[in-house]
Amino acid sequence: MSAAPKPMPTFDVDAARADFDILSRTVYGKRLAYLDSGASAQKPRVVLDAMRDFASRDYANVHRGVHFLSGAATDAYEAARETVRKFMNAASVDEIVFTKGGTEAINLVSYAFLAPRIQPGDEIVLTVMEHHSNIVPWHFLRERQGAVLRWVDVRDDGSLDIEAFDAAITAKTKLVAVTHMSNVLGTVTPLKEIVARAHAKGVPVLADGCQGAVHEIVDVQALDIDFYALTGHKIYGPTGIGALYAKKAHLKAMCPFNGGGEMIREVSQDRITYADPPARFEAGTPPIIESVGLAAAMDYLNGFDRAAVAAHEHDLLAYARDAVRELNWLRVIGDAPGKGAILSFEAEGMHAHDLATILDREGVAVRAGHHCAQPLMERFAVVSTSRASFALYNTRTDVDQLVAALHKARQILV
Amino acid sequence: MSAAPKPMPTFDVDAARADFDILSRTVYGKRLAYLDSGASAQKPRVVLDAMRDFASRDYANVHRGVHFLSGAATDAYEAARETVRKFMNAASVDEIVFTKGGTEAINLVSYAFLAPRIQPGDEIVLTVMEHHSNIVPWHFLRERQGAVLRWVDVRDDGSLDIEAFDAAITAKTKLVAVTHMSNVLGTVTPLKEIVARAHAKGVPVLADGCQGAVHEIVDVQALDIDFYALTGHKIYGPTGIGALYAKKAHLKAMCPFNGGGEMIREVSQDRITYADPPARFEAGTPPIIESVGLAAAMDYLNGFDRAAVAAHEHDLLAYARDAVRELNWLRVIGDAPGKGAILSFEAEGMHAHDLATILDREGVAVRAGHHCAQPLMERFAVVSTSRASFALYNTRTDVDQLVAALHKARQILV
Amino acid sequence: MDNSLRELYQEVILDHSRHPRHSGVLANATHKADGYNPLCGDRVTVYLALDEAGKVADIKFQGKGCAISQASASLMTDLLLGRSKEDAEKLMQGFLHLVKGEDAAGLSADDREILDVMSGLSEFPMRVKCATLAWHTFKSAVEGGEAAKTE
Amino acid sequence: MDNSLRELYQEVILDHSRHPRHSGVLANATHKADGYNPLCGDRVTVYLALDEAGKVADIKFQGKGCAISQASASLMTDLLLGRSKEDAEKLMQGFLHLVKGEDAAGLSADDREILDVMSGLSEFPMRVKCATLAWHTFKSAVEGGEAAKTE
Ligand SMILES: Cc1ncc(COP(=O)(O)O)c(C=O)c1O
Ligand SMILES: Cc1ncc(COP(=O)(O)O)c(C=O)c1O
Repeated sequence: MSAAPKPMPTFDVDAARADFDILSRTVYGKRLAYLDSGASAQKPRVVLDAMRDFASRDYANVHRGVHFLSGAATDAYEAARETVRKFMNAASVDEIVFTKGGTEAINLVSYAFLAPRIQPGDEIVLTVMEHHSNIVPWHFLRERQGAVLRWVDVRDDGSLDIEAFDAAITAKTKLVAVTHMSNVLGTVTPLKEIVARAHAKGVPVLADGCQGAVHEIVDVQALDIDFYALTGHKIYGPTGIGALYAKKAHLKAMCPFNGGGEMIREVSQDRITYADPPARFEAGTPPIIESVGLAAAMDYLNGFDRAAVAAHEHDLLAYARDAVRELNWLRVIGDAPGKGAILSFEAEGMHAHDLATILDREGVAVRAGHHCAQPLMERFAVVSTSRASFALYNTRTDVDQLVAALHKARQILV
Repeated sequence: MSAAPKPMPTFDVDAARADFDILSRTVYGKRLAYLDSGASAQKPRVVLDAMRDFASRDYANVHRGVHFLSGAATDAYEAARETVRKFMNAASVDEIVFTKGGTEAINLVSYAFLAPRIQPGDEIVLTVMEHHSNIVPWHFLRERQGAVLRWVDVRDDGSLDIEAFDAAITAKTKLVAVTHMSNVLGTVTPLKEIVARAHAKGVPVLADGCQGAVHEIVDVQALDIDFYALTGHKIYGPTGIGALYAKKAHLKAMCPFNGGGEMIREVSQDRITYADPPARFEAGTPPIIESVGLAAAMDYLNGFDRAAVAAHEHDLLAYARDAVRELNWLRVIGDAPGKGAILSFEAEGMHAHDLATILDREGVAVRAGHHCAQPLMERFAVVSTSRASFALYNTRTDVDQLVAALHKARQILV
Repeated sequence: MDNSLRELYQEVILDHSRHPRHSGVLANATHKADGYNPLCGDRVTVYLALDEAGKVADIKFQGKGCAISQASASLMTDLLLGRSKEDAEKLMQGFLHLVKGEDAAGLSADDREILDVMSGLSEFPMRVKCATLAWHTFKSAVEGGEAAKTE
Repeated sequence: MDNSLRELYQEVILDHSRHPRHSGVLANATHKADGYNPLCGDRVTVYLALDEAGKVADIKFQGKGCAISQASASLMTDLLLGRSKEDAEKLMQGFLHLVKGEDAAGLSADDREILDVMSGLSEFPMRVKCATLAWHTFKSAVEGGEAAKTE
């Protein structure tokens, strides 16, 4: 008996689209071409169903209860933690901390890990393409504790120069904070190489995976990375939740961040001791219903052949890149090899906001502005850009609609 | 024509119960008597519907987009802020900061308002009945900055002695942090009087309204209070969201807490300026879907005659109090005049966890433990208590079921 | 093509945005303010020369931004030249009402006719702040020059 | 009345919890550890006297807690007296499997018969930690006395 040949990975985008009710709505009577998933992704019905079913059947507060619903809710919450662990291939669920989002995950590292270790003059290495969420927490340490920010430039095509990066890591470096995938350029950074270089100098690495976790396979053990932050709402999950992976040794050594219920061991009037990780970092009632939604979203995404989804997204990007290549009034910003499915551009004679307004009336949702990446805008000497970002549910029709709308905008504005 | 007499406030509990699907489920084949709303309330269908409808029709990220869905989402998010403003009768929406929950709301005050103002020896006045969420942030300031915690005792019946409270406020006091309603004793504190006494000495007041906002009418202007924290999940809303009211002058003077997108004005490599409140305190993507749920929950609650709901809850408490009065093996902890609908007790010869397990098998969900209020446990010399907490959807049948189950537990355990 | 778009980006607006009137620095300015819209990064600086009577003797602006914000600034400088502070304030209120689609009865018939080219904005609530940035900046210049912004 | 409840709170358990064996302080203890369950506040201290061969020559416990945790501690001390460290470790593993409703084949027939009174716990997963607190504390006493807890 001969084995059947392994089928080619396939991805049925029309079937996937049917999972998202919002995609079949119209705006101003036009078909919706939602090209703003980089800001936030839409949520499939299974995610919304999971949250609603849980909330209307098994809901209670977690952890401290011994009654049935409290047990059911605790089981659901901890099962979600296991789902996140598996999604990132962490060694242990104790290395997964639920947060309110990607921003809080990074702030947690800043407040609970780095701040107590920073002396004036200590350096933090980051790139000019970071999102404000991976910039501002480090500015705090500069303002409050005299840390020095060492900015690594990107090349003109948006790619990272690993040698320049390496050179920025010195004996004074206390942390490398780098995006896994730029939300403006689409650049995917060589995390494994970065971690190797940083570790060779004894420096821990935090990856901002808010975009990367959506489009790349994350394996924190293979990366040997110290911290990895992701957010629920970009990965087809709910708002109000994110997660931080951190190596157990780091978590154990970290001081608490928010104080409140669940994160203590014992409290008296004049003494306090703290719970072990991850509870130590989850003060108060956590995003319980959202954890169920996040797990459903990760299950949904992993229900596809991830390589096929990635191929689909890259195909869209290539198709869009080709379509705009012939528009000599349009300048694409970010063309790094292997980049993710994000297309940022400037259009001659058209301000990004005017352009976005006109695209909007054609049903095309793009983001216009600085995309919470002002240092990157400065680097490319622009005030703002327009950005089309692709998700698994986008199609070539979306791209065609975008290109047609670009032409209309030019008709009106130029 | 003579005016019709004003109808008595009425509250139809059976109609209300029908709004909560979970209440009609069974556990172990028994009718569910959910008496754990103090830990977290169940959510009516309108709340779950509002979130789901929004997420499947109008969802996008807020604020920075100019496209249709982004506008719709921003409108919904800011409308929710207005709903919260109205709910607390704040003067301006700019005084409402969305947080991830009640715990984060209090931590925000600790990190962004109090921490920069604390010198060693400065005092924070709080009561022994505070929840850990209104204790641990102040312990941080003790551990990290040498603040002194001044604990105000409660009387044996759980009531607050305003004179003792007043005496604890000195020239060294930098903040009064007090619960609006105790989650263990049910005690409702005289906030207006407390604020008057504290302000007479120039001291700002923070109220932990996580329980109070559910059962009392909150009017921050009438109270003249400085900070008021509430949480979504106890007020029939979703997890993952809470809100802080703070006077505009305080917010303006506060430093940022979490850093990230949306909370900045301008960021460059070596300079940063921050946005005005409330944006300054809402780093990253906020709990957008949850804000819609919270607004729906507040609308739901305010759709009732609040006085009638309060009367219903107080009736349940009185009914339960009477029922257990005759059980000479049961000691109620907390009997303050005017207290809210929470009944904590110790049962002779029965540990709270054993008791809760048995009640659970009878369909009765109560909380057992220290209720995140260890200093209060110490005050009443108990390790843990059992707690039945009542919400608008509870009935005398729930109480009867509780009392019957208590008898069964005694049969088994004693 | 969408009519409301045609109305928003009508020729007068585009012309103002491409060839802004009163653009540049005012050397003899008595008042000045910077405006900034953190949502899109648009900037405008408004320079004023107020005479003793509190009249706008001269006005100029410099800025970078979308067509709406540039056109609005250009139109504004055109309109404000020669006005008293009080008049300018009334004009501004009228303008704010107009772009939000509210009752702009406070505007004179002449002003209304000129500003009418911006009334299409009421269909684009997300762009109103682009149009009001220059006006808010003018106001803060008059009031002493704290940085203005629209968020 | 619920059968699984009757089984959980059967007479042997209640008797152990009301009249714990080996309760008190061990004056000549060679090892000692404190256990704490932060979820409910239950505490237990386990005192051990290990002889040169690594055998439990004497054992006592002191604690405050629910019927399950007290009974479990009492039963444990009964069983561990006279055992070698290795035996104790095996017994503990078997017990952990038993209360979780997993295969406890590692237990000898005699031990199994004694511990069987706690097998009802497998129906009460939220209470398993009450039963394992004393055992974890015993283990940390043997290993040198870091505070144990079950969360
Ligand atoms: C009085 C009180 N304060 C604070 C909290 C904490 O709020 P949250 O659960 O939203 O973090 C609670 C509930 O857990 C509470 O009852
Ligand atoms: C690269 C990157 N980092 C961080 C964030 C912030 O995450 P969150 O929106 O969950 O706070 C975003 C998105 O806004 C992002 O794109």
